[in-house]
Amino acid sequence: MIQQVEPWVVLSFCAAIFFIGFAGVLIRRNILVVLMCIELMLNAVNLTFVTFSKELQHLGGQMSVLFIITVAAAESAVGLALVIAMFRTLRGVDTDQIRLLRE
Amino acid sequence: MDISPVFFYLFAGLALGCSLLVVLKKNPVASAFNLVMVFFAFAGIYAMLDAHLIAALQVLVYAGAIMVLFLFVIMLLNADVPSFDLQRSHPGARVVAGLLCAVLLLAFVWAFKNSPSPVEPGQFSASRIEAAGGNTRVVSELLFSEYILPFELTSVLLLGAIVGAVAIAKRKQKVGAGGGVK
Amino acid sequence: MAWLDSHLLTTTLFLPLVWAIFGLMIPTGTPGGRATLRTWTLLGSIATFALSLLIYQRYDAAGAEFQLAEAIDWLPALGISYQVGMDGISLWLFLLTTFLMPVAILSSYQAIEHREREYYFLLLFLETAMLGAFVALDVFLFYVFWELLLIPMYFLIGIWGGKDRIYAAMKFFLYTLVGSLLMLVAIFYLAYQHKVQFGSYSTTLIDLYRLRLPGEGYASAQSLLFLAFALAFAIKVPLFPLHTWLPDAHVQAPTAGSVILAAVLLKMGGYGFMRFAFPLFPQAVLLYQVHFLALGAIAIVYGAWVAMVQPDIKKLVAYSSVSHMGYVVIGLFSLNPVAAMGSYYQMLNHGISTGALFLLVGMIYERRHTREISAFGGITRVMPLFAVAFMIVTLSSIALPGTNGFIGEFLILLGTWQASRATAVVAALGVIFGAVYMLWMFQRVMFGPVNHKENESLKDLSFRELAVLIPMIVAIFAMGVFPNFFFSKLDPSISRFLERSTGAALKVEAASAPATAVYAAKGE
Amino acid sequence: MEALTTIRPELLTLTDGQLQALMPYFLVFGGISLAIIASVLRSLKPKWPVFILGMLTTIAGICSASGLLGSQAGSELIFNGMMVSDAYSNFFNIVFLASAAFTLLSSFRYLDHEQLQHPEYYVLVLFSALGMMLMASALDLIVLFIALELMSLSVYVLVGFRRADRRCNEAAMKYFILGSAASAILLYGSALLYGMTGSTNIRDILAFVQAHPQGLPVVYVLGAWLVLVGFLFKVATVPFHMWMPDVYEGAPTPVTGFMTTGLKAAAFAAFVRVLISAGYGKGLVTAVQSHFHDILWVSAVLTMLVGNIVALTQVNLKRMLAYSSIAHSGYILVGMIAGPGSEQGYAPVVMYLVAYAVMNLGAFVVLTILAGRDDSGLNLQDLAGLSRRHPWLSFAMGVFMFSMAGIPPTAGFAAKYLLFYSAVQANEIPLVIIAVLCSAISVYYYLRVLVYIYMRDPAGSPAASRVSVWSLVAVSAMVVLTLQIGILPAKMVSAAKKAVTSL
Amino acid sequence: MIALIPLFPLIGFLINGSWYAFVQAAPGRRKAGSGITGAIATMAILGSFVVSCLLFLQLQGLPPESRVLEQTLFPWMTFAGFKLDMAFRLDSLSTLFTLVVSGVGTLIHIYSIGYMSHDATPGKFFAYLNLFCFAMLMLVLGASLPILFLGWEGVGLCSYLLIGYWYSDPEKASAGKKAFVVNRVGDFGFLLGMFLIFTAFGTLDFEALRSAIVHGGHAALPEGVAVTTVTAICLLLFVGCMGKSAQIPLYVWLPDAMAGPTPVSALIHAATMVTSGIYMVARLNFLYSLSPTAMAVVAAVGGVTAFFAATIAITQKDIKKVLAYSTVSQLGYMFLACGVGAFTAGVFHVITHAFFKALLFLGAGSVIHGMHEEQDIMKMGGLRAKMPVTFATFALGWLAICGIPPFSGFFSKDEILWLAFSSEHGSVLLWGLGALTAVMTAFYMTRLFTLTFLGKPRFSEAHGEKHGHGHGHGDDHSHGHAPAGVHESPFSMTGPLQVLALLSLIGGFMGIPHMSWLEHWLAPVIPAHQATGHVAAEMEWVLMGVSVAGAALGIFLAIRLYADLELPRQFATKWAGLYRVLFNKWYVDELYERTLVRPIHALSQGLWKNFDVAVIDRIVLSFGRASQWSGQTVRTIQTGSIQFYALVLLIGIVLSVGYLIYGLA
Repeated sequence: MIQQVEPWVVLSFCAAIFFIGFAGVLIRRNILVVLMCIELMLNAVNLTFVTFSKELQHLGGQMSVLFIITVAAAESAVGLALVIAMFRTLRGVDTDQIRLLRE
Repeated sequence: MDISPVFFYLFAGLALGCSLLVVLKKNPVASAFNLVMVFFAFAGIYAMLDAHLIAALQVLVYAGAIMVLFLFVIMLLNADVPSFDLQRSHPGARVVAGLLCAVLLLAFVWAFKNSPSPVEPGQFSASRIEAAGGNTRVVSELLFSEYILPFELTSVLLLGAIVGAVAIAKRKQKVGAGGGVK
Repeated sequence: MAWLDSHLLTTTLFLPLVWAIFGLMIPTGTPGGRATLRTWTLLGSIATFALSLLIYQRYDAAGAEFQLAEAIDWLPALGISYQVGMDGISLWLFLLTTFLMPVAILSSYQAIEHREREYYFLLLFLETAMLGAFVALDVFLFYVFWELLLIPMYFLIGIWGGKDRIYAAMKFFLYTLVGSLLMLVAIFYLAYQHKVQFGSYSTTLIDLYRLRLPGEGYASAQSLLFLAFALAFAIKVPLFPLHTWLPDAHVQAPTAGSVILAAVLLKMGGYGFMRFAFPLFPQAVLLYQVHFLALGAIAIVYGAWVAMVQPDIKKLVAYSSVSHMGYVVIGLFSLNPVAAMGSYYQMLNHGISTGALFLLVGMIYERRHTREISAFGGITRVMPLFAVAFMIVTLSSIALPGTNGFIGEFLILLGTWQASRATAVVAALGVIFGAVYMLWMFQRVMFGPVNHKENESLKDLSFRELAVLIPMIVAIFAMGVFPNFFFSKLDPSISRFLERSTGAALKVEAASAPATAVYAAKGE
Repeated sequence: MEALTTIRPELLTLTDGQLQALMPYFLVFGGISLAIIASVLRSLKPKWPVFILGMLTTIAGICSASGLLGSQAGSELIFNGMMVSDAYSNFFNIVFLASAAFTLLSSFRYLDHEQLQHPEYYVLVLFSALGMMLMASALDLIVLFIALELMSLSVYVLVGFRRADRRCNEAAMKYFILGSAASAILLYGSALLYGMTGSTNIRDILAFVQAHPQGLPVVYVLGAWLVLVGFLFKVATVPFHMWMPDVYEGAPTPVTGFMTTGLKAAAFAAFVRVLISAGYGKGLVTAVQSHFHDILWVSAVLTMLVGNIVALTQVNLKRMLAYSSIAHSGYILVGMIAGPGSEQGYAPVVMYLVAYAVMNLGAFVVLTILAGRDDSGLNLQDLAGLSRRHPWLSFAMGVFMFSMAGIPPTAGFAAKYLLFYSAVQANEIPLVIIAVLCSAISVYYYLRVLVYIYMRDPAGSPAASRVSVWSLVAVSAMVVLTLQIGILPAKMVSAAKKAVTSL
Repeated sequence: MIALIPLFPLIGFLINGSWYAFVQAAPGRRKAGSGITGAIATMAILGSFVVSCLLFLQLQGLPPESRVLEQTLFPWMTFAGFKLDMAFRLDSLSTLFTLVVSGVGTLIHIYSIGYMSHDATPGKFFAYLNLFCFAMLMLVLGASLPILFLGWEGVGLCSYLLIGYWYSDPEKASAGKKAFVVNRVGDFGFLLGMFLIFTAFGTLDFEALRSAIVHGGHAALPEGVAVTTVTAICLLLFVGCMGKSAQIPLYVWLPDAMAGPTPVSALIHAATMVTSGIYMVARLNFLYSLSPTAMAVVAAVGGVTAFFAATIAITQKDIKKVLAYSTVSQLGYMFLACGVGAFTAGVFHVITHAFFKALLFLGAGSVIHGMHEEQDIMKMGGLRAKMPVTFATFALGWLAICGIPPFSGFFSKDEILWLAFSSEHGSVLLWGLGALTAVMTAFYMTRLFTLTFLGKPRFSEAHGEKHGHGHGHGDDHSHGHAPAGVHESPFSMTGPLQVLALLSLIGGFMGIPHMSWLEHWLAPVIPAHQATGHVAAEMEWVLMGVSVAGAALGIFLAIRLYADLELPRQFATKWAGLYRVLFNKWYVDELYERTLVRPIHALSQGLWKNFDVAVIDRIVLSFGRASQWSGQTVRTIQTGSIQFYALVLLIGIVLSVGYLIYGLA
């Protein structure tokens, strides 16, 4: 039984979540889910900060997380507002629908 | 790191699985619920890492506020469209995206494993934080002293976001002429 | 007056531009207004010419290298300054420009019927830019003027040009610009080298002359920098095979544009070689001497041949420019005083004679609205005065002794013969073909019966047109008979040019430059 | 075990100097607050008070920032060193506020015509300007992130401001999603930097880098790189440029103008700070330094190539200017690469940003005037014969186009030669040669605009355009500035130099 | 003083030229009449003649070795490394030429007043004529090669202008152009020769050149100059002579040049301009005598040209063409003389030829004028009665050219033949060629004379109504009076004929063998010919007899043959091939057309269309096209899909991170 979790394991876990989120942005057509995946990425970042904060015995990381959470909230608010506006004109939330602007 | 491997792996496994489901589930509501699970799992890990305030905020803000907002919007829009469950994008793109992410992940894992932190541990050891009145207290004190600027800025940001969200999402209204100034 | 004395060049330089800005304020709604505008513009150019005569009078050939010099810091951090000055090489091209400008303006009176305000503004703007390029003593300043003059020329071709004017304007602009951009990089490199060698950035020409750059082999700094400069100048000259912008630009440009283009803009190439490329990179010049001699010789014959079969008079003249400017190139690259003097003189000649040719073509175009050779024939009978003028200019173009053209070609060939006999032989072939295409064209346009009804009623030259042509014709003969009048102010400058272009190189390889060495021994 | 000192009293007060240094920010935020109040006042039906308020705010901000620029000797660290007020930040504050001011000037009539006259517009422009200002003065990655988000969120909304327009929505959505993803990447990089250096303060990070000359852990390099990617995204260099053309095309014209100038300048301003703090050219071990250099080099080349080449094929002016904006990012990147190696440092970058802001803003003001309903009528053919209808606008457009093409005597030329000059000093000669060749390509499409304006005859009857005094003032000011910087660049160069030396 | 000689015609040119340009040429003012302009022009050239005579007398008064007058007007091209003055030098050689040019020129000017009386633009004509005299005098007076070249090209220009004087006829305009271009080919050689001289000797001044080579009356190679260089110089300069003096292979322009007005043919294409080649060779005799090879080439070309042109002359029907080929032939003689070292004889022949050929041409002009522009001798005959003065004077010229003693042609031709045989450069072959040519000359000249003046008229009296070609092109050259019969020309034309006839008669006496005044006179410039040791002196008399007999034979044959036209016609059909070849001038024009003109034209066309436009310009444009194409290609990756954009972003990150890790690992 391992008594300790190595920091790199935690960090790798964060990276995994981060890239799962990123992959979600890449492969999901539903904009709402894309927004969720971005939240996922931000969460991974938060955890990274906290992990480092713990490891370094430095509270800067935790402080950062506080702000990031707030910013994420603001961001989702704006993002969802945009989704609503878009839905009003397009009647849909499919990313493939928004390909008017190209080339 | 002095955290319990069992609980860590439990939460981590939960988070990983749920986040995969977020990406893979067709139904956005299902994705949203899985996301909530991820948030909870994260909250647990935060708590294990002695970030108690953050663990609480994670539940409050993320799981409580943001996800509710999401669900609210899903419900708001879902009413109109019958087939809200969208296909995922092109299969080729999916494979490429997955592959590239996996490669990157491997690179990062390799990097994490091979770079020990070169920094001496700082003054905020768990015991000293305890002595100073606990995580929440210390964090709050920092928030209003060293971190006063970002704190104030987030409030500005929130104000801006509110104005923006209102401007973009409000119902169409009659536009008054600029008038007066030519 | 004292102020004018110390700022004579700058005053002359910017007079046209300032004058033109005032011209913009003249309302051109009425015919009277338009006439006022034209007169105003003409007066401006004449005033500039008068000032340039004052410059001529002040310039002392025996004096310092650069006279009437002015220097103001422009961008001291980079060693860039506003520095102008005059030597013999600048002097005559400067005068050529100011001399041609009234002629060009006068020739536009009837040809330009719309948007006159912009037109005359651009012409005077162009004059400032051209004059600036000829007196700039800071490489960077030169570059600024060099690019600046693209703007008015671009619009002159693009707005008042012929059918394919836009294509031609674009091609002209891009072609010239692409060539000069690498020069800009080279200028920066030189300034940087000055910092390395002397501790401060500088783009002042005289400072840069002191640079010692490695010059061994094709990959050396001198070689590459020379190529960067030479590309810009060779395009402007234009040297075969970089000449294809010229026929288009010439054919499409309005008459005054063609005149300026041929008479002054092409000279910038030659001037650039003399002022910058040669003195800065003497070893590279030796390195590329053979190549450029060959290209120049090819240009001469090639230009003449292609000119021969052109159906359009302007295009023919354009290709003849390629041929004539080939002489300039071989003359310069022969690197001896006779050829250098000839080259410089040839530039002036080409300015006068090709300029006059374009004026003549413009005059007949205004009457017939075509430039096809086949649309003419027997014009001598209906326009005898025109025929006389055309004949004289044609003769100048084919370098008949007694006209200006001869002096240039003779000296170039004589000098080139010392440097490279093969080049001289090929170039001398141009003498034959030059006569062929010009006289053949002349014959088809001016001789024979009047085959086209439209040509029966053509009016002979008007008083205004005579006023345009007579200065040119006088110049043709004056330059042909009294070249020494010009040489006397040029001689020290040309010697200095050669000293710089060969002196350093000679020290390095005294043995392997026999042509120059032998010549220098014999010349004295 | 000694106790933690969490509250340091000196952090709770501001000195006079700090207060003064914060003046521009206070002024702008005060203006924002007043504007919000004014816009929610029901009784205030006409919207011009908000507009006037916005103008006054920006002008006040410019005045105080330029006052600081003149008076401030060194740099003033504020709020525990999280932000700094120095010549650099004040210089950029002027740029941002001026950019905002001219955007407002050109927007007023535009919004009337588009029936978009909402007061939020002005508030959001001010918000994003505030974000930009903070970006240029932030010394902490977290502050930087918040400022970036403040700017971005406002701009997302501005881009989608014409809510009923599909294209507008689409642009906003694309921008939002990609922008958020890029922010997340930037943030992740910050987290890694924090983990490796123990601080989010960029001066501390630099100190850390310089304290470890023997090398840094891989994670540090990755983190630094991810932060840079975040900025490369914002400034749109290849391959992070994909969003830009679509967003520029879809956004309302004055907003596009604002983005190309303010947003780009802000991104670069912060980019320079971060690049320095990451140790680029200032302490990175050679291997890492050369790798960063190589990647940036390739990116710069690709950016210049793609931007210019694709711009060649565009017929919509906004889209063309978007690609041209990408190309210009490439040139600036050349300056960034050359910065450490040249005597000029990053001054050419700053200078270029100013010049680019001036000429681009000018061009967009002209486009704003010319744009028809829903930003139609901005294709090349619509400009045919413009010189007959609007000689002054045509002339102005000519100046801006020549400036962007880098033809003397314009600001674009001055900026370009400064940039290339410094790159030559840094011995980046192949890069410079590619850059000049690319700029030669660019001449074609800039001149094509003039071809339509000056050399083609108008096709059909043109739509009535809305020339307002405000717009004309803006255009004229830009023309004068473009020519002035072009002819007498020395002052601007020394200002830029002063700005970067305070870094 | 010397400068006055060319100055007078120049002034005449300027007066007449401006008169033409600003008065006559003005539309609606077609002032005919050659009186005033002709008088001005004649006065001008007469002035030159008078000055020439005065200077000649002045020279005569000087001791032989210092018979040189110099005048430097102004420095022409002078700068570091090069010096060239606008300077004139009058010595015994050039004074002869100035006398001939201005003297014969004066006569022809007078003649032209009559001949051109009905021309529309006499001002132009006389301006050109004066300009020609000016250039020709510059040519002979120039103190250095470039000034000689100035005149050389100047006379070429006038030749061009005057050949194409009736420019409305495309053929005449073409003839002018052809003359100029062919001359340019010669000038090409001339220029190169000059350059080589400059390289070898460092000067272009005749006197300086001479003093570099001639020391104590003996020509010797200076240090550092190889014989081959001298040979090359001489040959290159001789190429110039080939062009100007119409030698094989550049003679083709001269027959065509007959398109010009007849006085022009007389002055330019017979008496003066075409002899400038001989002048130059004589002027540089010291140089030529250094190179036996060059001498041989000159002699051979001269001899062959003489013979070759004579063969063509036999069959020509155009009176002026016959004379033209005769001129080519006679010029060949002169070069033959120069080539064998008999420069004096060459110059002698130049002078006599100037007299009698001018006479012949002017006579022919008189005939043409009287026949209303008819030039075909087959349509003449029996003019003896109609035009007695012309007949008489023409007969004198005929006898002179045939070499019948004591007419001038006899002396000069005989001296050439004798020296061709006896000089160290000569040979029997050359002599044979010359003698044969003499016979043929006598033959074709007699043919011409017989067909024109003797026998019965082969034209109707009303012939005058039918205007020949070369006449009646609109206003250019129309007769003012009603068509009348064939008539004798006015005195202004016959007067000069009579003077020239007299000169043809007595001109030969200046060079009577063994007591030649000419040889003495020219001695300072052309060293007296060395005694001919290897041939017996009696041979001279034998050869003289042979050549006179040959001439007589030729005359006799021709008179017999052309008394009745049937006989030549039979010959022509019997030797049809040969006749055709001769009649078509050995197809040389066609040869040039096929081998040079057309290929170059086709090549140019090809270069323009298939190289300049299709290759060079296409390469230039392909840069633009390539950019455009790649732009079109690259823009397609801008698919508009968010996911794709994000993917590109990811790819960018993967690649850069990969590169970083690769670098660090």
